[in-house]
Amino acid sequence: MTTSDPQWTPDEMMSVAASRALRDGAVCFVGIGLPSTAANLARHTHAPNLVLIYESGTLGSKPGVLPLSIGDGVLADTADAVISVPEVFNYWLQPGRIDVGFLGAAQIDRFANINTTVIGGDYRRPKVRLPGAGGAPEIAASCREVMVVVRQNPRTFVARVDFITSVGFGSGPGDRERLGLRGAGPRTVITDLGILQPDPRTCELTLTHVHPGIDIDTVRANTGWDLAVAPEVAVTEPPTPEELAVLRRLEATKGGNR
Amino acid sequence: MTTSDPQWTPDEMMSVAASRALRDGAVCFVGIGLPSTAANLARHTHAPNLVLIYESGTLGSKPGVLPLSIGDGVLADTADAVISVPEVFNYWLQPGRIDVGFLGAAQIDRFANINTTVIGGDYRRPKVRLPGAGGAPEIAASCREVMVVVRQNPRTFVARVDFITSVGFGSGPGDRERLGLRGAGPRTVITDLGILQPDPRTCELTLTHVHPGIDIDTVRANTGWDLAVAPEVAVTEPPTPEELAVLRRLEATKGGNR
Amino acid sequence: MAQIVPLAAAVADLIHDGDTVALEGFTHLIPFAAGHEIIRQRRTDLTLVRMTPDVIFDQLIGMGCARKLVFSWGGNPGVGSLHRFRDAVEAGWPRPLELEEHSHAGMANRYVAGASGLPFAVLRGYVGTDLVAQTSTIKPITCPFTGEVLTAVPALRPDVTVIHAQRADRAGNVQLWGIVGVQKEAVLAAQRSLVTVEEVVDTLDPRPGAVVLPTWAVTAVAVVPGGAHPSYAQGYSVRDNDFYVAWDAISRDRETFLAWMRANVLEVGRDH
Amino acid sequence: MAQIVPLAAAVADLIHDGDTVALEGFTHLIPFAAGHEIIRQRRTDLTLVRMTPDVIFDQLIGMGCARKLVFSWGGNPGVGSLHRFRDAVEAGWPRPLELEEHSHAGMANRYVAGASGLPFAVLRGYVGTDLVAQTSTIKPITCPFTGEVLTAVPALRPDVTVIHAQRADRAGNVQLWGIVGVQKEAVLAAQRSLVTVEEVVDTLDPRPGAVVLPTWAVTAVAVVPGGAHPSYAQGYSVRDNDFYVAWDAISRDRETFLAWMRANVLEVGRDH
Repeated sequence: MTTSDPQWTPDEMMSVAASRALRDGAVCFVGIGLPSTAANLARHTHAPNLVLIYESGTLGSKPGVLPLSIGDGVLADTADAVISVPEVFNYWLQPGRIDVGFLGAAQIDRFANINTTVIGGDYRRPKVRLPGAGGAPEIAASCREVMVVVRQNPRTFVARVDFITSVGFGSGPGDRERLGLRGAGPRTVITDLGILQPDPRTCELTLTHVHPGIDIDTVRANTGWDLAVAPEVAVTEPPTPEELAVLRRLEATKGGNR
Repeated sequence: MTTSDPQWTPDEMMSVAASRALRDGAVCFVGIGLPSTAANLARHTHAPNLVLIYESGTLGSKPGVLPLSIGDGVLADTADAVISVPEVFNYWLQPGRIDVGFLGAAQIDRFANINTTVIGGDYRRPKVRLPGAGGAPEIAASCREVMVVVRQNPRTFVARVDFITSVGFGSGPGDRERLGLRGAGPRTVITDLGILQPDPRTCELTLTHVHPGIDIDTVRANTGWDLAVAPEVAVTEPPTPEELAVLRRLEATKGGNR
Repeated sequence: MAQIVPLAAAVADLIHDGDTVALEGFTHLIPFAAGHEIIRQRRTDLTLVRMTPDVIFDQLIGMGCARKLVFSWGGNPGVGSLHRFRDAVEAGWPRPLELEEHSHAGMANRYVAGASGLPFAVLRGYVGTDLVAQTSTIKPITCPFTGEVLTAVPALRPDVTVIHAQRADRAGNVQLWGIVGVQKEAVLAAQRSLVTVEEVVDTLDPRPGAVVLPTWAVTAVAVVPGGAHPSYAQGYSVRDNDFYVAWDAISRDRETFLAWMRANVLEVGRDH
Repeated sequence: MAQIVPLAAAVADLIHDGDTVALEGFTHLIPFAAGHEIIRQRRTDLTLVRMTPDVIFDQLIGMGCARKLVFSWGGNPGVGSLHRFRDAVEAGWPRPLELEEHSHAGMANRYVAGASGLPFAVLRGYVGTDLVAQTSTIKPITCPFTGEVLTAVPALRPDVTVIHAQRADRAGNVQLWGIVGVQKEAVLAAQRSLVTVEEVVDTLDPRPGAVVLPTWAVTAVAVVPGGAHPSYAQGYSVRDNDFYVAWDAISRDRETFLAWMRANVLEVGRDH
């Protein structure tokens, strides 16, 4: 769906861009899949002190390989502490101790609300039944900020999600405060085409960066609403050879046991 | 205050009687002091499978010596599991998993209510400030049954406690149910003079046993209310030589480290 | 005191048609063998409970054991969809599946409330999501001190909880370590419990991070080496990630699924 | 990230007059040295918080550091009364002591609520006791699902929590084991935290039953070997039960107490 420099794939650009958004030393609640890839890439490049928390109860995991699941043994083996699942949600996530919550999405809308529950039809008899909420609603509510990593296309980027599994900015400004959500919400949405950030005034996702080789119209065409675009859209720095090398080494280990 | 057979002290008779009241295999929440002595005596005599739980978070402690405090290292070293203090109260005591709660008392009244808070004066400026509740209120509420071990005299056995720290039978029949307390409450009060049990109809503590050498009038004289006496008052079996030997060996270790 | 019994006997004894049954395990220590035995014994009308229903729940649902699912995330971890779960929800095959859907935080707290003998738990959760309208077991509650409105969820109280653990001693004390998930809470919340273990040992020497469930808090222990496969038991096996990937193809088609279940579950005496 | 700093500097920096200060430790790992430093720095008007105020609280109260005590059991464990605590309550010496009195179950749950970022906790407790009339932080709460009435207590949110632990690594990660009490919850409930440790090591190798507090959840670590004496640090020291017995005589008389504090706390540079 997009042109891509022969030197890297759009997914690689997305993972690299997401990893760069994580500052060293941040405490990061990591979902499996794209978020886990990006967080581990960051830890192996510019952010060696990034603290990874997985909802299976591993605090400070330092996997040398990419886990396939959120509960692979390597996450426990390399953790500073393994705690119970109730504890990870109650003592660590809920009080707002986590800097960055890192989520994926099946659908995301104009106000960065996320759907991972059902698509189409009725909730009781949907067209597509997705896995559901998992930890996401409370990650979206309680982390100091949320980053979303998701491939961009019109089926995923919809004007209004079919089901709000995790609240972004609800229906606009003031909604998070009204709902009592204490984190700042999704500050950054990183896709295979570019980077979107909420407009500080309208809370609407706004294109701020395109990845190299992607033009704004391509992003627009892959967004299911009339996409707001920042006055100046930057071009993401391409992946460095080191970033690509580390990412490919990590991807090659994915799901390998230990 | 009482005659005693030269072969044992009243305190020894009390500890032996209390230990006998614990059936093998029971799960027992143990307070420090007299209850701990009796429970460990039971474990070293007829009840080797008695499960001791201390509120410091040790499940299944098997101390070879008597601990001085509720948190001596020997309790953790010999436990099946050491858990947090919130867990011991929330997961183990509160749901009613404990067969026997074993309490002491500074004052106990006709309806087996217990005071360990203040004596005399006002709560804010009492004559005697006692340590307070500790785990006792919820032990008294939630254990399947409660045993109390306490030396008997008119200052301790009072018609009405100055402060209800832990509820026995409140002001009489039906009170526990009314208050929503789920355990059966104090079934046995063991003193240095005899054994008292609540009358099934009136809930009033009633003398059912006297220890060898103690007469009923002596117990009456050491009770601060008009003591009910069972139609037939049994005489406790005297301590066996083995019970005394084990008890004295344990007492000699008290507070010894490991 | 937990009895050490054969798996088939334990399932026959403890799990009945119509029961509410939690099988817990967070990627690690998932009680697959016990789930297979439930399928072999043709239990039906179960209300199945689990935070992360994965392949074993896909199998139970696809074989028609479940009337209802109480859950917070139903997927094939790291792979994608659970096709049998989807087929039940989207097409009612082999029978309609009622859902009671929560978030992880809510489910974890529901088990905590169950383990704690409380009727409900309080959390910051669900506010603003569409789950609130679909799930009757999510309600607001007001702090009596601050007036703040939070969320209440009712305790989970399964008839039976089934888990897999590394080992037990001869008295039936159970020990598990690694990612311990919500298993302690799930066992303590239940009326009855069944723990399959890799082995029975003389002494449970202490392990870092280990959870111990005393024998008097467990109903039955069954020795089933490899009983978590394709999940794993830290210190005994590694996760069979290839199986999880392969399940995607096996489970997409009803007939392929049924054939696999016949060959690999129904027609084997017991697992492994 | 926790800073590793000298004890005196940490107390000067983190604990201010009028603060609410929890010093936790359940018989094991009681932060005596930190308490002595608070006394030496003449902190005053503190609201002291602890489930089991024992000898170190007797000393803090007797030296006039405390305006208020939030607690559930104030005694000399295994010995008897705390005479300075009694003198403050019964006679207002050296100053009146306001009490906020709970049970252990209530205090433990108040810390849990604080650690969990909730304004209150729910438990089965206090019902029928005279504590309810004396303590305004005990209120009824109704289950929104069953209508059952339970008890609510508000979260504890100390300005500072002080604990003692066996060790930290150079990054400031803290590890404690043995009887771990309510220390994790007390640290996580507080705005700031100070952990004294027996030693700093290169690597926190895993220990059975150990609790790890990551450096990013702790404010300051101070190396104070023996800093729990006369309490103990499992693996490093044993409880000095003789001292607890001796304290009874030292603390009965105001002048004897003051002389002891002068000689053993005020006039020594720092503990041990």
